[in-house]
Amino acid sequence: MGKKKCVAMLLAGGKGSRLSSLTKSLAKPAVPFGGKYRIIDFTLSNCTNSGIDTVGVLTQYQPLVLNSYIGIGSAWDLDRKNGGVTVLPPYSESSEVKWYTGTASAIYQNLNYLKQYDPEYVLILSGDHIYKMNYELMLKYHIEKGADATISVIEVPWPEASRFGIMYTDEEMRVAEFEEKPSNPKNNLASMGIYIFNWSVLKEYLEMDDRNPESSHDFGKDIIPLMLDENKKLFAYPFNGYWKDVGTVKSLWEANMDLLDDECELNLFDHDWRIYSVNPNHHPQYISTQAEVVESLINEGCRVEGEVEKSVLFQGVLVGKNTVIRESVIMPDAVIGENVYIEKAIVPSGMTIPDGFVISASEEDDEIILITEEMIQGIYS
Amino acid sequence: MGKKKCVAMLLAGGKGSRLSSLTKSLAKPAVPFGGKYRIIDFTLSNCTNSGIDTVGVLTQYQPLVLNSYIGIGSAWDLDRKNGGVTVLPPYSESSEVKWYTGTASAIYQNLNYLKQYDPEYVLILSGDHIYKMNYELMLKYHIEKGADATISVIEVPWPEASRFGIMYTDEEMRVAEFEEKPSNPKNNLASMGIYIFNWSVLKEYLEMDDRNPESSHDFGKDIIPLMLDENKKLFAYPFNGYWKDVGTVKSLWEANMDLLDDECELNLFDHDWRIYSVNPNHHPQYISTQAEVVESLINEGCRVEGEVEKSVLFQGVLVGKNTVIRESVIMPDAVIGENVYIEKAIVPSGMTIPDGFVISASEEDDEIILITEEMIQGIYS
Amino acid sequence: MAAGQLNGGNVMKKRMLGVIDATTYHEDLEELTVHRSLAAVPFAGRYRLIDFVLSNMVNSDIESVAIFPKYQYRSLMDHLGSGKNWDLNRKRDGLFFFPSPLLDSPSKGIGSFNHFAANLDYFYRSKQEYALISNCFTVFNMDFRPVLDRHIMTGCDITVVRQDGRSLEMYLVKTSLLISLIENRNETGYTCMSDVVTDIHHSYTICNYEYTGLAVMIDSIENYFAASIGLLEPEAWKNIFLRSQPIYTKVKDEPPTRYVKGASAKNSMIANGCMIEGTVENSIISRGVKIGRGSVVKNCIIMQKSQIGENCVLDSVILDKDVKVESDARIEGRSEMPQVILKGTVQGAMMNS
Amino acid sequence: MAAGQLNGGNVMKKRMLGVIDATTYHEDLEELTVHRSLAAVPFAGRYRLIDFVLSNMVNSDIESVAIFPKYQYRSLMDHLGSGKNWDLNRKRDGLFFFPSPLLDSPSKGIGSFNHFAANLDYFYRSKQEYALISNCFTVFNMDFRPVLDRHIMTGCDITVVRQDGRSLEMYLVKTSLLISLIENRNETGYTCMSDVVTDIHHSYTICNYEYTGLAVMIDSIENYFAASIGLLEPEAWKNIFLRSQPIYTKVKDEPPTRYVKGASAKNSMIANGCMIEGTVENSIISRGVKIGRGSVVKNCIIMQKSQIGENCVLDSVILDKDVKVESDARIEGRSEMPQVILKGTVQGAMMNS
Repeated sequence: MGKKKCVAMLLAGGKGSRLSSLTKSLAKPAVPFGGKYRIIDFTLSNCTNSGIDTVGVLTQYQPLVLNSYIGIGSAWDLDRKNGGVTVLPPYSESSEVKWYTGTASAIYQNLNYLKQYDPEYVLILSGDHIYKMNYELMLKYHIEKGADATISVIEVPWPEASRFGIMYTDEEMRVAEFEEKPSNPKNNLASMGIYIFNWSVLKEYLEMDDRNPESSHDFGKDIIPLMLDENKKLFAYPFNGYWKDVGTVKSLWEANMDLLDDECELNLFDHDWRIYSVNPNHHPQYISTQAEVVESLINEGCRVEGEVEKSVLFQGVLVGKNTVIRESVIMPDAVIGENVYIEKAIVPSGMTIPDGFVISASEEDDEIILITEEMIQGIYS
Repeated sequence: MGKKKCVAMLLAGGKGSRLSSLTKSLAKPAVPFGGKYRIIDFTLSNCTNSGIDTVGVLTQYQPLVLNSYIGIGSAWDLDRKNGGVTVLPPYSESSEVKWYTGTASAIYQNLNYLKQYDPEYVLILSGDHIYKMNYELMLKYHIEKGADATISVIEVPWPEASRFGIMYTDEEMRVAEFEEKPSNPKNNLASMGIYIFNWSVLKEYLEMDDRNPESSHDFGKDIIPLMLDENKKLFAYPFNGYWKDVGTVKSLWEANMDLLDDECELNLFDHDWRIYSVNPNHHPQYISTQAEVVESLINEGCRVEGEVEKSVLFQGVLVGKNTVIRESVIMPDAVIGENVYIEKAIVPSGMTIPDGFVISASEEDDEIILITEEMIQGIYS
Repeated sequence: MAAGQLNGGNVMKKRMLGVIDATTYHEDLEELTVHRSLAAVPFAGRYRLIDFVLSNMVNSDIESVAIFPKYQYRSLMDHLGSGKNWDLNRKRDGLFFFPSPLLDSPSKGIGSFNHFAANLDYFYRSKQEYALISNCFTVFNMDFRPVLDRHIMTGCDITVVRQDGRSLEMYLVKTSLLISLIENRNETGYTCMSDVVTDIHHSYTICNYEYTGLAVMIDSIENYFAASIGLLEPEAWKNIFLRSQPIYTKVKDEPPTRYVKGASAKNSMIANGCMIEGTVENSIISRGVKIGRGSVVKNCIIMQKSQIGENCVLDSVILDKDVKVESDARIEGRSEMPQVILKGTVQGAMMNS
Repeated sequence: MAAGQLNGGNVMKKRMLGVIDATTYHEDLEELTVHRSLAAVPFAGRYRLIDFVLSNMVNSDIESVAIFPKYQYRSLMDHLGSGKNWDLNRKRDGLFFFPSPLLDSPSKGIGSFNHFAANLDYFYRSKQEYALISNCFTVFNMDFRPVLDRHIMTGCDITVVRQDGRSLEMYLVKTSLLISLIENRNETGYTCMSDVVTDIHHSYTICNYEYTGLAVMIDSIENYFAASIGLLEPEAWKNIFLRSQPIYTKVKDEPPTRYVKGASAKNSMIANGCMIEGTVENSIISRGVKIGRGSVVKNCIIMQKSQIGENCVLDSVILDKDVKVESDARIEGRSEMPQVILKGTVQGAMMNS
């Protein structure tokens, strides 16, 4: 393998428990988003658009869909002769499996993968976030600052700051202090979980961390604080675009709705920063004579005979006559019958909604409904 | 996924312990063979040449090399839109891994994979054997016999029969009895570990076997005997071509030497039944002015400046001046220095043999030497 | 039962070659075929005409397809690429492309023996026992396997696929017979398959296979337009787009189509990557089209990447690819004879006001 | 530091376009270029001439390469395919193939502006700041990155790669300058890069880059033969085949080469899939060649799939592809002027005895 300037390690083992039944048989990065994509498409597309052609994808929980989705990376132009995408599941030497116990231990167990490319820099990414970012600019910043490690940060609303890892920096953006989920945050600069390390520094700290039996082997909790203790040069890289952790049903729904907003910074139509995805073969969408489509995002393979308003329809969705879908997300191949009313809900992939089904959140309630088989059966039992 | 006539399930998790250091970081099906191939190339090429375009490859032990070698199956023309190769490692639902405990349980845990193709027939294969076989002819035989299951068998030398599963059949080749490694074999028809099942029958028996806490979940030990007990129609399919289980260092060496024999039935030069393999890019082999090459098989990327006799050289092997290599197998990218003498040995991939190194089996000894780092260091320490 | 042998079997072997004659030139389609061969004419929002016959072949277990193009075949080659989108990027068999070395005038019938003769090697090398020869400009979704079954059962020499008695210009023959027809073309005087089928002075048995599904041979702007808009009828739609027998085409990285506030769509077929801000009715919209605020597009076929400004009115118009219609423009054709706007042109508001 | 922005950076951005002029026709190589373009002439057992410059470009981080062929480019297209073997099967950038629409006589210099002009869009669309224009027939293994570094450092308008003062017909320019040279070709009268470089009546600064590695421009049968056999010298070999900068080519499914009892090979370069039963010396043997028992092949270049019978003697001969030499044949050329046997021919024992 030839030497590489920068190799990315993408942590894609997230269980995403708060996404409920959506992640029952899928890792979080494989959850559908935006009418056509899976969450991981954004990070993989960012890599290819940033000129990073070597990406190790660390899978763990329910990896089958993710593995076959990623394949050899052709969809993201990452099927490269030297480098490209490599899926790195936990593996067995002899007959015991080495399970990944933390973000840092996952990288540590794949040091051999990194060693074969002997990169100058390692970019650590998470496959859980929706955003467009040019990692090359962050790398340039990292080099210009002469940093040992650079952490991208974003200003979050003050009330939410206590949910994040918060950075305290000097005027030069050098990190002085880091607090994981502070109860009384003195700042609102949150870590996005995106790190660039000098390879030699990363190797040293991962090996040190591995020898520490007290460590939880996590970048935020262990590696970064240790580096700060030892006075390494850590810099924060301020990011000010669209960035969303779609960790809950509500935030997943919100991020989908964001795409229908003219003011939203997440433009899927930008040809200079395409979001790539596996393209299945579908016929064009068919909007029937009785249909009405307003303020929506609709993918190929759909057949709409009812009314769709402020909604996102993934490929292969059928919407029956006299049906109304409002402020909802309908995932791939769901079949919505006739005379159905769905409002502020998510319909999971492949689900069949029977004729006459009605569901909507109560007026005062701010929740989004994730429709389940039990709900449907409950109604008809 | 479209319905399929016949889907193959290839068991490729073999640890191959008797292959010693060759399988320390490789599953047995990934062991190099024949100057260019890996063992699994033969089974995968048989599939594609037999018109079987849907193959599930079940990996377990040290799967990384195998996974990235197989990729999406392009090398064997198995990168298909509907079907193709799918690598099926043990996976975790929630946070426990389901480990494959026997051949039958490995298939049982992947019933969902089979269900999506709803095949008429399932072909069970092992990735451990070297042979060329048209599975389509076996399937035709299976259909003509109206069998529930068909097991391919080969006549083995009588003294070896007790190492195999032995079949006893009537004149119509219907299996009456099956004995696993009998101490006193009354027959020499050995099972090759290749089965065709009617899908409905296979499903039924795998589910039955899974409920049996006494079962070791093995086709030979559990499923087949149970089917015979219940008077299912099992037929033996006699195969009379070249077939070799390269389970030991000696048999791996022998199978390589077979390729140098004009009489050997395993013809790699047959364009109508190609053995496909991942083709790395190498320059043509260079045979120098001082070199001598006799009765050998030599791959691209080699550079031979010494004498090579009755040997198999894989890609990228360098042979120094005044060196003699006789009746040996030199695996990929091994570097053999000058003034070396190697006889009846296997040199593993990437090993460097220092100048002046001499090794050969003693005259009376029938063993083949697998050269190890310890041997080399032992000599120079 | 010999078991060491490798050849034989047939349980799964594919037995038909596909041969697509892509040399046809229809003068009545000139406006759409200036820059592309007939086979590459866009259809139904994301397809090219050749996708239909090619997908039918693939769905009928045909694994080796030879395409014989002639004029302007660059866009056809770009579209087909390695054949990957049709699962025809194979090491053995797969997709073959044999452009005509002859620059003479188009031959009159489907299956030009002269053109095939220049590539006889392909037929000699092929192991498939039968060959299906087809034109490249029919919109249909047909399983060819029953044709083969019938052909074998009847023992005929040539089976012609017909609809209501009219030839659909698709022929099933043994590959060996096709080879001998090609080899003996000078002696027999037959230049193509229809010569053989219509001649009565030979001893070949000719049989017909009546196809009852939807099939439209595209040979004029009028029937191109009618067939396109006709696809909006649920009956036609269901006949062409079957989940079990998909029509494959080149896939592209386009986002889903977005309808903004104030947009409206009815009885239309719309591909991905479009931005709909106006009103669309009874139309076929291809990938990457933009329809501006206040614009009304009715009874139109809008091809890839065309951009329509604000407050335009388009009725019964075919916009070829990359057309730019400036704001406030008004373009109207007649339903029996739509107006065709040529590829890459700019239509100002003044031109038709 | 703005951080929401997406463009910019340059730490990893690739900055050169590759432009390969594959239109050259050398009359002195006629026997090898009847059925193929010069770029597709087989070399060194498994390569085609174009592999060298194309691999050099890829190894120099060039990710967008445009090839401009002219005559007989079918075999060149088959060889290059989707560009996958050179890692150029990309969604953005990658390999582009622009056959000349003009059937006039060959242009005299490398980088025909007329031919480029027909595909100006490619240059407009490309984001790479520099373009490297090269011929297609040089055997070498060269890193172009130092040329770019020097070009930027010196601030010259055009850098010409030279060896011992002689132009290797490779030019580095800003893409914008190349575009203006193409656009203004009628005003300036320059038809190709060498016109610009050799003219003294302009204000462009022309610099030279002296290349010290091995580089052979193949322009006659004599130097094709000498360069081929010359590769057997360890010095030459090591200059061309570097592990860190491999020469890529189309890979094939061939078994390793087999030497049977009685075979002998010395000082030769032999590709895969050969069956060697006789003696081979000072020769280059391509893939799938068979050399029968008792035959002696010396100082020869044997191309793909040629079959040599038993007890033949071949000395100083070039066998093109698919030649069949019958048993007991004797063919001898002179070392300074080898005999060329044309593709696909059969050589009987009587012909040369």
